[in-house]
Amino acid sequence: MTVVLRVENLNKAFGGIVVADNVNIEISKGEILGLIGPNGAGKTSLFNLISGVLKPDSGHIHLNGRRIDGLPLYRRARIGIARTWQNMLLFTTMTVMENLLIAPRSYPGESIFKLTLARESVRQAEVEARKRAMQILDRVGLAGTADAMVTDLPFGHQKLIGLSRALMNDGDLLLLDEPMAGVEGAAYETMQRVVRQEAEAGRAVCVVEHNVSFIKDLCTRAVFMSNGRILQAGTVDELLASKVLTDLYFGV
Amino acid sequence: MLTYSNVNVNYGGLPVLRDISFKVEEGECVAILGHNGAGKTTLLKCSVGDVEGATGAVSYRGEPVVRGAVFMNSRRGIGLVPQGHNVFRQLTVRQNLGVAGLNSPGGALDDVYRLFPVLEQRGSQIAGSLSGGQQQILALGMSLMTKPSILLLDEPSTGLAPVIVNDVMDSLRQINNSGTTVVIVEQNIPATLKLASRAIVLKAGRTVFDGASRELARKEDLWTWF
Amino acid sequence: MLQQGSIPQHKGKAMQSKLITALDRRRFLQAAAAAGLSAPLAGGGAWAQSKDPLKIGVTMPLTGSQAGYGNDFVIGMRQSLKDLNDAGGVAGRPLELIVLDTQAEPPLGINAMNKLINVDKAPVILTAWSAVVKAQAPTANREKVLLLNTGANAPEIAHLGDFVYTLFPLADVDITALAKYTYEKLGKRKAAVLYINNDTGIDAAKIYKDIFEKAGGQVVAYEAYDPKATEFSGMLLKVRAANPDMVHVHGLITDVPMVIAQMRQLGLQQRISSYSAGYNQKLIDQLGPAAEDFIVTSLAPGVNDNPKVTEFLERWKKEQNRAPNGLPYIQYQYDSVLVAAQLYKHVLEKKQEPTGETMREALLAVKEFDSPMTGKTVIDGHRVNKPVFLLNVEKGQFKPLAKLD
Amino acid sequence: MTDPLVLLQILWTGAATSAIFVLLTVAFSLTQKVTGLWNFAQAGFMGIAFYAMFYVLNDLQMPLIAALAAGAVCAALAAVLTEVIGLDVLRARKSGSLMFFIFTLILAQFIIYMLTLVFGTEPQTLYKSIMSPVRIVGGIAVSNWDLTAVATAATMLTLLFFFLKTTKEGQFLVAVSDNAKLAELYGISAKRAYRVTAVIAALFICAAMYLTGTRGGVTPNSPFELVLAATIATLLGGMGRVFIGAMAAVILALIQSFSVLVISSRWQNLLLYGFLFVTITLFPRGINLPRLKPKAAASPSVTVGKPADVTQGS
Amino acid sequence: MEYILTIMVLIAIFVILASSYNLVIGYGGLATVAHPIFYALGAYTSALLGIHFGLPAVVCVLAGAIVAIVASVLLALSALRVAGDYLLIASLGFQLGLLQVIKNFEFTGGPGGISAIPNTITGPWRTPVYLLICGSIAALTVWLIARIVHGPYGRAITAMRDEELAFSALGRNAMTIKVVVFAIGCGIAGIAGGLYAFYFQYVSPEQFEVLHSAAMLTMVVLGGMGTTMGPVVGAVMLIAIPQAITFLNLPPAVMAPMQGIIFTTLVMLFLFLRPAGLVGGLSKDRMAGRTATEKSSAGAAE
Repeated sequence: MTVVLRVENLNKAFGGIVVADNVNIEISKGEILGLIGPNGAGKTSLFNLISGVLKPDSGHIHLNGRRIDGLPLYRRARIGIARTWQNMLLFTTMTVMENLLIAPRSYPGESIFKLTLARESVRQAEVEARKRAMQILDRVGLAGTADAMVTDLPFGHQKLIGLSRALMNDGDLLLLDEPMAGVEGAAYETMQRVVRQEAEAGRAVCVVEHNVSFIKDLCTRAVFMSNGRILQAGTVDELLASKVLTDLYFGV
Repeated sequence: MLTYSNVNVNYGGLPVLRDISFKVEEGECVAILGHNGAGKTTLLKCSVGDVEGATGAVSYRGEPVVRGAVFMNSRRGIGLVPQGHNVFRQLTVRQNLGVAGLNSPGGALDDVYRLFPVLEQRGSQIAGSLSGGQQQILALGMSLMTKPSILLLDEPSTGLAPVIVNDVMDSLRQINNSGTTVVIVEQNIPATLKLASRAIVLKAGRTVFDGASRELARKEDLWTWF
Repeated sequence: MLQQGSIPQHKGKAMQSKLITALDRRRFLQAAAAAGLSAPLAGGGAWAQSKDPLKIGVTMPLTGSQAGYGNDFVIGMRQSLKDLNDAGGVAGRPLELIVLDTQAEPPLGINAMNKLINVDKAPVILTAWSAVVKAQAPTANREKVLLLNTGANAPEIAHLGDFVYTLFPLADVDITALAKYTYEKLGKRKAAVLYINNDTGIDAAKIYKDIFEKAGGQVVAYEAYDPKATEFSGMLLKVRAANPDMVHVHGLITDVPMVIAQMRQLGLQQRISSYSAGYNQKLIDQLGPAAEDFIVTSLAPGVNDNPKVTEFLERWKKEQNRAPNGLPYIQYQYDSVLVAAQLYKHVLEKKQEPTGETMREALLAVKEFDSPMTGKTVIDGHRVNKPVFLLNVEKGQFKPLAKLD
Repeated sequence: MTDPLVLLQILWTGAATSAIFVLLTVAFSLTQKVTGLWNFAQAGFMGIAFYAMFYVLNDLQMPLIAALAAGAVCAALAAVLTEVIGLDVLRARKSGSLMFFIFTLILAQFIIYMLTLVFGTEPQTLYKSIMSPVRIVGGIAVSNWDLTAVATAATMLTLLFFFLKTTKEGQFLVAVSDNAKLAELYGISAKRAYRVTAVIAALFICAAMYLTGTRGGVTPNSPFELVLAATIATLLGGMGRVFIGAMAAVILALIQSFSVLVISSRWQNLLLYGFLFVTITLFPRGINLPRLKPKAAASPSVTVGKPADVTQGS
Repeated sequence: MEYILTIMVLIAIFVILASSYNLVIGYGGLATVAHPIFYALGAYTSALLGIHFGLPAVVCVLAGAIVAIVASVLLALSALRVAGDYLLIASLGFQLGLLQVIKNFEFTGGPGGISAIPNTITGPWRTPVYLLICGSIAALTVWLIARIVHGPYGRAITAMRDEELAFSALGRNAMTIKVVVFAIGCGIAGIAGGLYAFYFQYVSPEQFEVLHSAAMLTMVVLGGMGTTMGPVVGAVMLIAIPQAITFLNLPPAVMAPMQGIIFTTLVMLFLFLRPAGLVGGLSKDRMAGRTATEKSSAGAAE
């Protein structure tokens, strides 16, 4: 299997609080890695370190063998890191379609020069992006809402839009931060299906999730984090069966 | 003492609390558990009237909690220690305690110092420069300065070293034993269940369990709740 | 009659003229009432309605920091207007002042001027304040409307174009005289020049410096201050260190008293001079004994030199219950309306249509104008020359010091 | 130029005249600290304070004490009304900072136009004379005005210091300025704190306008310049540090005074604005003066829960 | 009639200014108050080039725009690193400082300004022709900005303003967008300056004081921030209302303050009754942050 993401000896601390303590992770093509652990364990911080929101204090991050820890946030997205956010961070004054159209890795409409000098290529890219966006919306069953304001959608659907927006980035790594929080019913099913499809299509996926059944259903492998440290890695069942972890979590 | 009846809260289409009803009795120690986004913080905020657009009723000692004026509820004896080491960062430890106790004549400073000697030692230190654990203890101490009848804590152990967590929990036990009602929201379930006799578990804004802590431990489907 | 030929043409020009005439009439009535004209108007009502008034545009600061002067300027003009109209107007037609506010700000000056040209169709406009005149000049030249300066003194005004003339002597007249007098008669050798950093100050200060140095003196401190400044200590201490024997402060009545007060409080005892803007009782009120020996220029004869001025002042006091701000300026305002009337007279006598161009021709043709308050006005290219009067504060009053020709 | 007497004189006069600047900076900076707002409406309150005093002194011919009382009461009333009718509403709506900016600025303009309508635009002084007796102390001219100014500023600063330090109400302000949300949890009403702050700011403004109006002419427009200067000093002092802001005001005034020795006085303002621009781009948190307690500053500051919203652990 | 046309020229110029300011502050979310200084740079540059080099007006105006763009990029690179209140104050310092420089240099005419700007169009049709030019440029500006903000570029701007972090994490460079938006807005203001200079043939520093940014801001907010037609409506109203009031023939001592009072009262009323502006429609008070619901939903997940 090809390793997509490799994190080596990553460290990060805010003042006295350690959010990443010598973290090492590898995720391969087609794999869905679950990241579990109590609040404040450093799961979201790890996502932020990988995607470039935070700069590590030390350690390396490689994507497809290329070292990326020095790159700014937006460069990392362009070379193939797509992510969702715990709070979704949708563009709230825009429609569903517009939210998605921002997200392709290549977006010639961002350049005022291309807009004026290469109108045709911009138009072409636009048409393609729309097509892709419709396909993705179709997959999550929300094609009908393309022109609705995102804020008008129910919460579960907004979550799906968050996912769809990330999917517009066709890179190799997909980071999902609590995709299921607040999601129920049909949206839950859809989310699960789409994430699985993405992995099958060859993406490396990493999920932070408290919903253990979701992790159990999807992930082949999971790591358990606490206080910025990876305490144990293994299959989900192994982790759940681990007395140490259960005690740590529930102390029962 | 503290009663929730049919409390519902929505944030931009997302139901955060759904039909929450429960009662906290005088002198009880209740743990509220649940994963991120389950609505625990919102639940606590409702008891000081800090949630816009909440429906249903929250009452304290038979009187409804005043909406939108947190300071009035605080003066009535509802003490909330919010999440994230909330202290006045630019003031010294002593000033922090002083400010917190301004509205409660008589002063509880001696009690607080007895409970947390570290606060007396660090009296002149700027609160923002304390360690996270010390800040949490300070926040706790500040809350005690208001002489609350009921103390609500939002994840007091977050970011604390395990040794300190034990200290905090011990202090809470003492506080509870001295007659103050305690409601604690926690992620650190083992430590909390040792402290609290009763647990309420929230999942996606709903109460999925309300009963004795010991019972909770016996539940088979524990993992699915978190 | 002579002028009748011009009226129908004027009237029939545009659709809106009716509305504008109505507006004008209303404004005229108001203006008349304001100027205390109501009594004679009742008597002369017949001609006032039968013949269109001759319009004189006026743009002055009626609000803003210079309003104290601007409003009094207009009162001076209205007195002149009343006297003219009481005497039957020009060729049987009354004169009318159309006054618009500039707040002494250039953009508003342009705006007001546009309105006077386009809405009111005034062929001659009286204006003042250097920055405003400068701003209005291109419009005057372009629209071919005669712009007459009645109070600004920036030397640059002499070079603003074919339609911009001054009735008021520019700074080179009085400042030159003052600087020379300071060196020759007062025997001062080291002068400090403090000036407000705007059109009023910059050029005048330059002239003072040039003339004083040419005469053989030395300017030991030369400092500009911001028009909005209220704090001058640093600058004044610099002056103190330079140890001049005379200080010329070229600023406005809003700031000169503050400069002098702070100067005296810092222990600077040198004699101080300023120009005609300082010729204001308010300054003495604010400074008390500290104003003693303060020299100002005046470009018009005072009470002692001209009985008409006494008369004018008494009338003013009777009507306004106070003394005017900046008397010598106001004398020019009185005379300026007379000049405009004389231009109208000349144009109408030649059976011409009063336009900016004919008015300008009239100005150049008549050349010499009766000016009861300020002495004869002789248009010398784009300048005028008048005798310069120096006044000195003695025992809390401005007293004549010298008359320089 | 290097005559020490001249330098001393600049130092004294500069320091004395900075009193106005100091009082206004404290008013502005305290408001900013407690409410978190750049309250440009203070320009309007300045005008109200001045013209109230002017009216009482000149039209009613009443004694100074009555004038000062009227100035303070009117300014305080205006400030509190602004809080209650305007700012509270915007706060409740959770308006953006631009809204507050426009509102306070437009309100200031509104007040200034009102004052223009009533009092005209001529510069007015509180008393007819702007001269104040001078004595020479060791070769340095010291005017009564200088002494009044220094004494007023020193007294008011001291009072404020002890008010904030020792009184209950003062401690409330400190708490609210540190963390309004948290203060509410300890029974402190943020709204009340905002109003108390408005009153205190009005007192400082009134004192400053008394000093301004006895030194030179004031027009309805002059407060705009003053509030701008206060903004700059507040920024240079670093937001939320009222007394350092006051120091910054003195230092700025002195720099301006001394700068005349080396540059032409007409460039003085540029110096001020240049300072503003450079400071804000290079030190957006204000210039960090060495702390009096180096130990406290050196110890590691913990930023739990602070490192941006996104970093909160899951 | 001529007078009305002159007012309309002024309105057209302010439509250009308000629209470009709206691009920066309304769409771009960049809270600066330095807009008048770019207007000034355009005006001064074209005036000076016109006087000293006799270049054709079109060249002068374009040069003015270029100078404004260069200055805006300089400001952007130093000040856009800071945000919110800080940007506001930094831009204030830039505005005041640069204006002070203009006031103190001789070649700019100092505080008195420049008055001998050559007249480019003569004859009775001068004002109508200018109105045509300014009006067309105003229309072009509105159209151009509408195009920018409604196309793929505008989508990027909106997204950037809505949620900068998510925007960057999708691979978009927020800083570039900010600088470009700022430069376009300021360049257009520079053009407005050039038009002003050639029409009125006079420029002086007072016309570009910082209070004018309050006026422009008011136009934008009153009309509707972040809408295409809002600034147009705002500019028309804010120029026309005071002009209309002058026709009331109030005594001058009452007129000026009355104008101001009516004006500020209107603005405050709109601020409270229609925070989204006259054209704002249903869009919310979203200028400098998110709305209440958005904010709390962000915090909803505890």
